[in-house]
Amino acid sequence: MDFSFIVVQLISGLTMATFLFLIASGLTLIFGVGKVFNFAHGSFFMIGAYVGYQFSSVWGQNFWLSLLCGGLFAGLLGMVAEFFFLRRIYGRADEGGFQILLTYSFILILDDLVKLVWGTEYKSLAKPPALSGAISMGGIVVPTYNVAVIAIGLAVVVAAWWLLNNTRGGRIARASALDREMLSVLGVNVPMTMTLVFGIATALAGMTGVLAAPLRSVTPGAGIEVIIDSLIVVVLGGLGNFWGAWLAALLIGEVNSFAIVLVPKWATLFSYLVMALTLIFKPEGLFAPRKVRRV
Amino acid sequence: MEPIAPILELKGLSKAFGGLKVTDDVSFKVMPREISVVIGPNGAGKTTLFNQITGHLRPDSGRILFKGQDLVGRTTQQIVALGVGRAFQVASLFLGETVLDNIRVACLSKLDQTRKPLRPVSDFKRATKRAMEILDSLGLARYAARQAHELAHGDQKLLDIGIALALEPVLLLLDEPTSGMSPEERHLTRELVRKLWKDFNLTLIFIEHDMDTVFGLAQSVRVLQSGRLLAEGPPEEIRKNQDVITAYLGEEVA
Amino acid sequence: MASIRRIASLCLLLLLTGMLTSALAQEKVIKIGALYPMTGRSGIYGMDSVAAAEMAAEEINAKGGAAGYKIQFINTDSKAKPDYSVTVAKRYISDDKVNFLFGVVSSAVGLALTEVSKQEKKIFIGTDHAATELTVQNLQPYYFRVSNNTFQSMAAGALYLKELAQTKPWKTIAYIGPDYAYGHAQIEELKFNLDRFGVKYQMVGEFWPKLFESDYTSYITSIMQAKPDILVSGFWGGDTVAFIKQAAPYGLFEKSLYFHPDAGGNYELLSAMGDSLPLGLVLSARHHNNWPDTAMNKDYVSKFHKKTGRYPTYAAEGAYVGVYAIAEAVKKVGNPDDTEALVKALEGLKFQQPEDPEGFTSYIDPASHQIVQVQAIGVTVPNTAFPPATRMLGQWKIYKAEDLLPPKEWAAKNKP
Amino acid sequence: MPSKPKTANTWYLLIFLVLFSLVPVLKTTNYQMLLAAHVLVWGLFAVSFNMLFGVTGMLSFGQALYYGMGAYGAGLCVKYLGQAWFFPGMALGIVLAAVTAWLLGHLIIRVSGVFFTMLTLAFGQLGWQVMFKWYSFTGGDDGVQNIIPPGLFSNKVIYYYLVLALVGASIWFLGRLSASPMGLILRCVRQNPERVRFLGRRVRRNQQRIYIISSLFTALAGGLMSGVDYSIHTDMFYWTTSGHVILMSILGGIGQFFGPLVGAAVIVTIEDVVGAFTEYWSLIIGTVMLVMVLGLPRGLMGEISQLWTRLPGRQQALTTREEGN
Repeated sequence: MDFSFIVVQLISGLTMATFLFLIASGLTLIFGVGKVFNFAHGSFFMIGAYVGYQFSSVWGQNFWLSLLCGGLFAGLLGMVAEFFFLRRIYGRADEGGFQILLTYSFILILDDLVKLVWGTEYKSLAKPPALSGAISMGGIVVPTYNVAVIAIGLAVVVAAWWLLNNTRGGRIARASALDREMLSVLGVNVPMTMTLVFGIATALAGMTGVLAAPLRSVTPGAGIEVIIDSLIVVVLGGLGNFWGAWLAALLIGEVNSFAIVLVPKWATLFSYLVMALTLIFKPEGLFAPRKVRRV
Repeated sequence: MEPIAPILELKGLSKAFGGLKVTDDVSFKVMPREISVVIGPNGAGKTTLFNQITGHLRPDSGRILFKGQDLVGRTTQQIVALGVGRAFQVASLFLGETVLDNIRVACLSKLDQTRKPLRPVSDFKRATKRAMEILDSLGLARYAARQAHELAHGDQKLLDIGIALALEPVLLLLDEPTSGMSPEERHLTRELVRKLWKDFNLTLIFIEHDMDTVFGLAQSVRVLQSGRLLAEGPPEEIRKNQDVITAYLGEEVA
Repeated sequence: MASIRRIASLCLLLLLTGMLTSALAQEKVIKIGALYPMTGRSGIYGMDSVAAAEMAAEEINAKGGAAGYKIQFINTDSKAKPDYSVTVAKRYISDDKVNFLFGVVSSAVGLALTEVSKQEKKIFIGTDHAATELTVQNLQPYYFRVSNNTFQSMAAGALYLKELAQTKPWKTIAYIGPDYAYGHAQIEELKFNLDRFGVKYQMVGEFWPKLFESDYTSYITSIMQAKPDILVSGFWGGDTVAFIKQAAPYGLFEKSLYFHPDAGGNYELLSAMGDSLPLGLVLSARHHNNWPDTAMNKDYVSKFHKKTGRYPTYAAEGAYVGVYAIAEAVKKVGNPDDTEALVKALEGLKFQQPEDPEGFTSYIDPASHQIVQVQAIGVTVPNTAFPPATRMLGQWKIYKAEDLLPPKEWAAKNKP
Repeated sequence: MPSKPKTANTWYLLIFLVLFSLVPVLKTTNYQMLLAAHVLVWGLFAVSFNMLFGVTGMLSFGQALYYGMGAYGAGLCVKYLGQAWFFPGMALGIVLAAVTAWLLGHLIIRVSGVFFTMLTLAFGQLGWQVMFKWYSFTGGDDGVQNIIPPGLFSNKVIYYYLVLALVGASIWFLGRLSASPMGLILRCVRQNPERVRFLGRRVRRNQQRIYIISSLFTALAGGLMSGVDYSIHTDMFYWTTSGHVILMSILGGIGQFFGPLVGAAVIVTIEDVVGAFTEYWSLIIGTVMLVMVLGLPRGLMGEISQLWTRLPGRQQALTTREEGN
């Protein structure tokens, strides 16, 4: 394995990690703030991709506009789902089970709605022409689009960091993870915060859907396919831990990337192995949130 | 005659969270059959002290001797088995079970019968009889078939004490037994506790804010402030103690 | 108690529907119970198959049916799940009284259903699942397959590679395919056929992404490091689309010849890729919309397009042919109920199909119950006759049907 | 779970046994018996799952692991050793499941709540991936076919009665268990683990115990299923199988001992009916789920028993009985 190959493989891992992170970050945000586990997160990813397809391929709009609209639509849908449905089960006994069921029902319903609207044929979305080439440097070739994806992923990390630390909204989001009651005493509208966070997270998922579409095929059933991988990242990073999710995505991306080279026959086992091994030693994940109840 | 050994002895107990000392070099002895009260302002470390005695928190240093055995490092389960019982500030019940079963599960635990998988609970006559006796002495027998969550607040606190009693403790820790009660209820509870103390041969330590209860029930008083033992002695002495008055009682008097 | 009553009433409802359908069955019909997936990744194949099967049934019924029997076609979404499909198949046989089990995209479902077919002695016509063992080691008397299996595709593929070596010498091969039975079978069969035809090759890598993998970047860079002359691919559906889209900007297809002889040339891929499908890829499929250039094929494709508004994937043609095979067999026997006679009629059944080139007629091999068909392998070229696809296959190479059937050594090698 | 007067549960069990034992007699098609067998097996799976979730408060998302182990124990033994090994294989699967539950329990019962759920999911998926990848031994996603119970039991009616007997006995046992001191302490663990510790009981030890018991009966369900369907698939290990059983339990009512069984019956029936008449089954099942979760939080059995206790005459009877105490 020569040096340039290692670099290439590292970058490949980074591309994978970016997509993992972009989906998982929303999932972990929702969990961190509202203690809600959104099993349907992948479905918002899928909806985003389809809306992006509608704008870009059917209506011939610019890719970036489609990206925006896909994100917006998924975000709005997410807020509707939270406001009209999820909110009604907060605080119920055994809420966890009901969350899983309710969001699972979203998956089933959204899957069929997508089929009703767009059919089962594979849809496809073209890259923006400016990003269709590849960057080549000293024997290292990386598609421009992949570089853009990695850059967008980094931008999201930086933006999230800034937002969480320097804005009132960010502080509220962080604080509400710690103590819902305290915040409502302080006059913060906690339910509205939750709806907003849900909207932001699902919008992120929707945008990621559009972003991923030129590299994949847009098909029904994508919601269920991406959720388990994202889940691994979220659990590994410590549920509700934004930075943990980022590092876990990097870990999974790079481990996979090199497992493919070194032990191609067993590569698909590695995500699960990494997760199982980590959890045996650190059952709360690599970066546990503050309050973990051990029994 | 041999001198009577203390049933509980704290020796230099200390515990800190971060930089904050919540228990600061606390030492005292409680004699068998004593009714002792721990008072102090909010945040003085009273409940934290209980948590250390019952193995919920591990002290940073010091020893807790119960009947001569050190409790530090033992699990709650072991401590309970040795004969330390506890009722909580907020009644800690099994809200979805009947009042009877709340006590009965404790009786079954005491009899070590909670692993029996085949016979229905009602078949366990000894535990059931014992549970009904306890309910009787608490005056809760008529609610036996009710769900615990249907009980009034005061009765829930009694039920909590009942669960502790079912484990046949030698030493019972009560965390604010009368909190949230009306003056009449407090009075009744006070008398009930005294009766239980007699009937069940208990040594009692309780945390309390209500001064009528403190001075009407306790034989000895310990005052905690910022984790430190400020004063200890019979109620009359404490009532006159200048430090205590300024630090704590003073506020109430004023 | 009330819940039990509710169950009881539900059961009653079930019973009633069962009775109703059996009352309808009094008419002279051939009942076909199909199990195509209508949801998820393989939903498109199910949709196309059902449309084509219904099309065939309409055509046959319009001509008065087969031996006076009308064809009645029912489908239940198999969800591509074997256990669920087995349950439905049993309902088909026991309640709906179907004459034939039919369809199936996934080989796992096919393997589960052939077992039901064997136990219940009900003929199962396989139309679109490719696992070779169904007509080799798992063959049972009531199973017939009317589309090529992976072995046939791989035999054709091996012959293609053999010819290629004469014009454009190559040495090394790498393989990438989904990490499940279908992916593994293809490369085993290709290797066997390469050896059988005396082709020398060197394997420089095998890569096993999971089925429905979304990110192939790391696989692509690994393959490029291995620098194979030929990259054999065993994907199907959306996985092919994702792989090609992600690999193209790396220039993989300029460095290695992309060779995908089983499902690579399927129409849904050509249509989903549009302009982003590179030229010069070597692909094949079990039916092509633009080959053979016969009246029958053109007619079939245009009728399908008229019915559904889209061009068919290869799965559709399998279903179309399957319904015709049933009709032909019933015509020979005279009724759809004499299973043993129908088995005899299907064995060796020979009839013209859309994918038959001039001068060849497909037939069912009596020994293996496998249809014997010509296989055509092509190269992607610009062609906008079948929009939204902008590339179709061309520069065809045709392989004789008889050369492609699994030989005895293969069966011996794979004894259960 | 309020402890019902024991007679009620006994009656339910009797009605259940009688109803299901009549199926082979009253059925008009073999398929109805197959459906009934599915209800039985899923019912056992759901009831054993609910011993974890509804009773002890441990939401496991990985019970499919044990279900699969039971099924593959029987299936692989038949595949490699022959038909006669069906029952020994099933027993082997059950023992393996219990041992695995014991081992895994040590690793995953260290955490509670959603962490526990995620850990069970993680290990369940690991198990699925191993079975899926270990193609040469397990048959991968192609599964194992032709698993026919030996001798007399190859007769479907006899096998059905065997399933009924084993499921009935298991449910009887689990019912007894949930009314016993052990069941009581488990319910207490769910409601107030802290207090259980103050009873001098070990919370984790009790959780571990029920985790093993639940897994054992889950494996039995899996083993029985292999003989009902004659084939097994790696799907049985997949997380959706665990999800399915959660759905059944909540739909039927996790607060009721027989709730999950009713849930299983409803889901199996809905899937069959809806699947038969529309391809948009996922939309319909999704909507039903949505409505159930929002409108009937106690599940079918829970709402019914709620209605039952609210009947005016009944209310009076309850009060008088309490006063009589």
